[in-house]
Amino acid sequence: QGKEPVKVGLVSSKSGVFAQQGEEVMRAVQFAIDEANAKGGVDGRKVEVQSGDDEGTPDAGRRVAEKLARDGHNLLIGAIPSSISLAIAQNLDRWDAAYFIVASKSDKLTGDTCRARSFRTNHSDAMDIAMINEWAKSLKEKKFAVLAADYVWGRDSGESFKKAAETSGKSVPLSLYVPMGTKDFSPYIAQLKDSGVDAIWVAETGRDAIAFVKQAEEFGLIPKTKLIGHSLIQNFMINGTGKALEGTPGTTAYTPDIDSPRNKAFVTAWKAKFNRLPTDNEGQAYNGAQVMFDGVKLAKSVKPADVSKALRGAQLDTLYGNLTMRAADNQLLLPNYVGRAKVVDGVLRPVVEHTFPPSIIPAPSPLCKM
Amino acid sequence: MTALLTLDNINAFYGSAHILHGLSLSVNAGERVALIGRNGVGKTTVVNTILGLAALKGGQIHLGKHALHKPRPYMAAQHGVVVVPQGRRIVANLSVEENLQLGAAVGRKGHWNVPEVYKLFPILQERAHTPGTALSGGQQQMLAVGRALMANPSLILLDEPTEGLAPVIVDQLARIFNQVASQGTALLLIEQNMSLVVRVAERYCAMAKGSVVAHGPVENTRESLKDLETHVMV
Amino acid sequence: MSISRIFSFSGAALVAGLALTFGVSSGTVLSLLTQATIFAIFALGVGLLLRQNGMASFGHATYFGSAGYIIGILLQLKAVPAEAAIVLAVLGITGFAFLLGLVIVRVPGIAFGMLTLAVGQMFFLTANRSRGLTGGADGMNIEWPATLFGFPMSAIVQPGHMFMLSWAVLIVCMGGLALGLHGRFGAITEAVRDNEERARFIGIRTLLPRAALFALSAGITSVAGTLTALNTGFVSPESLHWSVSGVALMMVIVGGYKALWGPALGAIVYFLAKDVLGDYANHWMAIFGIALITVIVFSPTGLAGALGRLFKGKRQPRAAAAQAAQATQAKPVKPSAPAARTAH
Amino acid sequence: MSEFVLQADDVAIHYGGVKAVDGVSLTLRRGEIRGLIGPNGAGKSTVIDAITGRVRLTRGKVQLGGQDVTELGPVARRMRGLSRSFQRTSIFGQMPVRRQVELASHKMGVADSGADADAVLEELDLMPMADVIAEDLGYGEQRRLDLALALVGRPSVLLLDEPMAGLSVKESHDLARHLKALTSRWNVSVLLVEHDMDVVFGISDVVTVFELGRVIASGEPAAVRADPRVREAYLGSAA
Amino acid sequence: MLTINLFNGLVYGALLIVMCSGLALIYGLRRVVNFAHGSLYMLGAYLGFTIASQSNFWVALVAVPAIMALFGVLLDRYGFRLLQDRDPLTVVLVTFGLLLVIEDFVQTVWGKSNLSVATPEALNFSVNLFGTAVPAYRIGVIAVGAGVALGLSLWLKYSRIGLFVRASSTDPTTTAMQGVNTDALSAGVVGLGTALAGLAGVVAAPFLALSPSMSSDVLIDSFVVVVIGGLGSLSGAFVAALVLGLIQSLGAVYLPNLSAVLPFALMVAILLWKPAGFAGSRT
Ligand SMILES: Nc1ncnc2c1ncn2[C@@H]1O[C@H](COP(=O)(O)OP(=O)(O)OP(=O)(O)O)[C@@H](O)[C@H]1O
Ligand SMILES: Nc1ncnc2c1ncn2[C@@H]1O[C@H](COP(=O)(O)OP(=O)(O)OP(=O)(O)O)[C@@H](O)[C@H]1O
Ligand SMILES: [Mg+2]
Ligand SMILES: [Mg+2]
Repeated sequence: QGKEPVKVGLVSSKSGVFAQQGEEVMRAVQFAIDEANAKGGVDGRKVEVQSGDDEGTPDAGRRVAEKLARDGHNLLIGAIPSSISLAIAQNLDRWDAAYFIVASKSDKLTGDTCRARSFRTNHSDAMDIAMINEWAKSLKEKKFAVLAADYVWGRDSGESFKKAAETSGKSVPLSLYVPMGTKDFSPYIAQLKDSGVDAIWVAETGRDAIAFVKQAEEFGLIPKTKLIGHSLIQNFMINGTGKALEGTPGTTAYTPDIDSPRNKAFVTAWKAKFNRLPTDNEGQAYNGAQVMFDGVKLAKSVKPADVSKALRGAQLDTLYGNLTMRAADNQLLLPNYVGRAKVVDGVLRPVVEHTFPPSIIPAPSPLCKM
Repeated sequence: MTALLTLDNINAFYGSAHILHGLSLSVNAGERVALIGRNGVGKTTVVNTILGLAALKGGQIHLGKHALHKPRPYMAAQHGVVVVPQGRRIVANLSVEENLQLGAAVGRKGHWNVPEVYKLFPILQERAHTPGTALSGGQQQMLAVGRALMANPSLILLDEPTEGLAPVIVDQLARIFNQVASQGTALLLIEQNMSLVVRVAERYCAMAKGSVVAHGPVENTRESLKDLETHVMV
Repeated sequence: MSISRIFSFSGAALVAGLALTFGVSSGTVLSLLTQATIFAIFALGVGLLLRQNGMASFGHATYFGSAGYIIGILLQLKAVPAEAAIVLAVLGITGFAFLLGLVIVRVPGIAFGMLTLAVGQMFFLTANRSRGLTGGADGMNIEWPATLFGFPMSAIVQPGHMFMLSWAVLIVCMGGLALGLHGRFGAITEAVRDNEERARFIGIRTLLPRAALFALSAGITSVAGTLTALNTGFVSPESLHWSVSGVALMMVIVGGYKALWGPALGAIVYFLAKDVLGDYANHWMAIFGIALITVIVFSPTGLAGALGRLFKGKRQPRAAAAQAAQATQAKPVKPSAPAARTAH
Repeated sequence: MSEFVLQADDVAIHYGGVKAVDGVSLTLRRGEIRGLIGPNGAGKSTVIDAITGRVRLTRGKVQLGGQDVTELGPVARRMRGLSRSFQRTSIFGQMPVRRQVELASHKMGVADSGADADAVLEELDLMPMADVIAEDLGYGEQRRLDLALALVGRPSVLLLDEPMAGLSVKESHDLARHLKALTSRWNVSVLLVEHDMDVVFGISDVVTVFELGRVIASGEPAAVRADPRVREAYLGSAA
Repeated sequence: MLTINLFNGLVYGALLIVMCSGLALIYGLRRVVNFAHGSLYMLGAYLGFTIASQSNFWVALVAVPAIMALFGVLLDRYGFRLLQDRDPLTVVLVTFGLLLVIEDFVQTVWGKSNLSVATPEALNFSVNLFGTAVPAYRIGVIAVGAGVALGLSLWLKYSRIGLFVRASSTDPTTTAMQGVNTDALSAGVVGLGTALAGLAGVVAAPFLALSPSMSSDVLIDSFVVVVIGGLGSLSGAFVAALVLGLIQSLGAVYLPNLSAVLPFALMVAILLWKPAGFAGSRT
């Protein structure tokens, strides 16, 4: 009693392009908080939360994060796009806050913009790419095309896949980079059909990905040609495309199948409350909240500086098992997964097929100086 | 006698500019009235007020029995009062024939239709499919008159129909106005060309500074003409 | 307004800002006020163009966001000191806008707005898909040095100081504009706005003043962009997006652009209202949309106009009548109507 | 140096098929008032447009003080002392009266534009509304403001397009008196387009009559007034 | 390859034709650049989603334009008409306000998730066109676009009301002076324009993803089209819509690096060359 409460600042999208994923993140963090409070709090402290809408833009995101932090809710969590996370990370010292990244993948967040007070509890692009390099070797198809969003993440994904595939003796004759916000993919689909490849590496985001998949189906590109997805078989995309993604393999950041005691407990509790399995975004956000709570427990303090110090280099029991928070760049060293969209118990969702251990994670970026 | 148009003590404004000061005027069925006055006294404003293009603030406008409280540009024509506007206002992107058809928008039945107008102005038939604005000024004026006739109106307001026209065309128009009037259509002729007024009108109202300052009969004589000119020079 | 009144008003405003800084202890409130003030400068730039030139820009975010990018890139390359980077950004944007203005201010009416929109979207799309230095869609950090103009950075970014700085810049911009527009440049631009043709016939070349005004307006907007870069240390393509321009334009209209301070008022009201209504964030857009429509419908001259009327209740009827006159005059002079010819 | 401050030779303006002005020559001597009359659409305003550079000439030449200005724009012509008013009032609606008159006087070679503006405002009785926004002026005042914009800056040639239109009889006559006084005081040359015959024949030194884009008569007012062709075309066939 | 790309260009061009003819009609009669047009399109798509899932796509195809038409008539009566004497810019911003309200409404009613409408069974097959299989539904989209373009053109050219609409968009005052009730005419035309936005939404639903952010891309594309075509000119908009559709489709293949900025570059170039657009008549 009398201990200072844990004050969480939940920043995510209630409106804008990422509203749907934002909703998932908010739900899962709230769930984690309610659960903690029901069990008597974290480190004997009550957890309080305030949330704000980042509108999907860095400017608004920074604004609400600052407001929350300055109001004392200085353990921040939740933004989706890297741009918002970068804008928040940049200001943590100024606001005396700490930040837990649960969805943003940009390498900058653990590279030149790494901060002592920001922690990434999800996979970075570099981690995904390391896995892709491994995975490409095992793919059976010989001839690939790349279809990726024309910005940093898509380009990185597409180019590293091409390199990885070519080093393992496969050919990638066609790479298409599509402007963000493209509605009509038919010109690209025509080229893909024309190229006669066995499979297509797809690195597209949100609405664009959904539009692509729907139109690919409409034009008969799939299922004839296989899709291989980088962050494609996420729950919300699978749900937005009918049955089109069934059987599609791809990277997946979290699934309810992960075999760890904490995950089992989480999935059971979640099912009890929502009568369905948690989605990938929900799992990642819940995991991030747990890392935050572990930090408070380790530090026995709610001061962002103390929490950050305690977490750096710590061993943590997470949904993904026992993991290290790498001291060099505050990246949680997660195992990574390749799965497939499959119908399980009447629901189409990603199911893990292959797990890549943390040992393949590349070394921390030399740009990160904390 | 039935009054087709009655203006009773109207005041009209363009924004804050007070143009018509308590003007009264009426035109009866079959009558040929001239509204005269020098440039800028507000003759066009009388028309614009009836059309709701100048703000009516005080006074009453009646079209037949119908009182116009809030005039809108389409109301007059729907009550059989059409305007041949100053400057003709031929609709640029419509052909000659379409401009005529536009005149029949209210769909009143009567003597006038496209073939009848062509009979009156054969030149328009020759140019039926050219854009209205490609006509010469005189031809445009004929088109504007023809368009007004297409509505089979009971009263036509002619706002300086001979402005910028050669005397021969003025003569021709004078004949046509008389012909139209003899078929029972009343005319309100707004004009500065007094030689036309004496040939067409049977009664005049002279305006100065936004109100009617004199009125009386018109005869097709030199004396009447002189008389009118002194009124305009007020 | 006479020159001495401009000075006394500016002085009073500066003192008021100072008092506010010391009166308000909450960092949250100060940082909110800082953002409001920065957007007030942004809106001042957009409003200037509308007020003095009669032109609405849907693309001023370009100048707002580019300031951050130019500074960010120059600092990252370690090409010049930060102070020089700031000056270069503002001057560079002003110069660019001047050249662009020479070309685009010739295009009349709403098409001008669409042109600015198109130019802005080209910048946005380019920034969004680029990689490397600017970080593309993820945005880039701006690595400010430890000291700026001799002041330690950590002191500058303190909420109170940041607010004072922004407020001072706003007042200086506003006062400077009031002074500048008081004189011949103001008269020329007003004349060109009211009646470009007649302006030529009293011996005024109309292109240069309009381009210069466009540049000035972009320049002021870039000052707001610079302050944002200072305040957040981060810039991303979203700050170039047309919706940002749209929001700024709405601040201008809601505040009322007939008065120089109207747009600034609009920006501040926008931020305060948004903060107060924060709890209804889900419906913020609808609330704002309705508020926008209400203000436009009930006060064509915006909040500034409404306030002005409140203080000197008399002038209103004349202004309204003048507007009605414009409306009736505008009517018959439709492009193709023969009446249009009589315009000389 | 030519004896004419303004000389237009064989000027033609055609709009597509419309020959608005079709080969007109006009001159103005220093200090002279030339009245220009003709029926509506005769091309009077168009000639003024041609001389001031508002429209491009189809053919012909315009000289100001002996210099060819045919290729110059309106601004350059104004800098050379050519000034005009407009048939349809053309003022700066949102600006205060004095501010716009002073602006028009600026850079026109007048030593003190403020004093010049004041002088013109006095002359045209606009001083009491010096600080009024132009839009809020009455119609007659707006007409005078249009004239004031043309008068400031001591122009050497003044082209006035129906300056009396829309003024009351008394206002017209007052204005005519002012105009006559000004021309002799400042030694300015005036081309006056006007439908008010009393005014035109009252103050003009010479009168030119247009019809259908051509000059049909030109000379002393009395002679022109008596010309049967003019009576036929303009003053009225029955006159 | 080229044929299929041309085909794809036509599909998007056809959709833009339906969008832009509404935008151009409203501009023609009301001189309002309607920023809410994209939201009306979105509203149409979501309404289509609901109606299609309750009954079927064909019902939606008829019902949605009807509902939207009613909305448009109200919008004109209680919006544009009351504001007709206002500075065009302020009216534009009123439509901007409306855009915000409609988007919020859509989010509140249908949520934030991406939704999709199934391709109607009757058109869910492929047709062999010059050696490539193309979805029949897309041919249907082209047909709708062509139908709208042809129908509107014929209607405007040959019908009585069409004559009034053409006259009124050049010179409303003169048209009204002939006894045409331009108030009612405007309401009708705004209704029609809004119905076309709704129709575009329903037609787009089965092949483009539905999401609360779907309105702004289409809005910007539509602006590009009507501005390039010449504000208020229908034939200009038709041509510009096809040009834009083709540019996007061919640009994606042949100039991938520039494809995103291509429409804007085109717009800038055309406006600088002809400030009033292809077929422009504007003050
Ligand atoms: N839209 C307007 N706004 C303000 N004043 C106007 C407007 N239109 C006309 N006026 C003024 O109103 C007065 C009356 O104009 P009106 O056009 O009615 O004259 P008129 O008698 O028809 O002249 P004319 O013989 O030249 O056609 C004139 O002083 C004119 O300048
Ligand atoms: N831009 C134009 N396009 C086509 N024709 C024009 C244009 N401007 C003027 N005209 C025509 O040129 C002729 C001369 O017009 P102008 O305005 O010079 O006459 P005006 O003598 O000034 O007449 P008013 O006394 O009515 O003012 C008219 O027939 C007119 O229709
Ligand atoms: Mg008149
Ligand atoms: Mg004239």
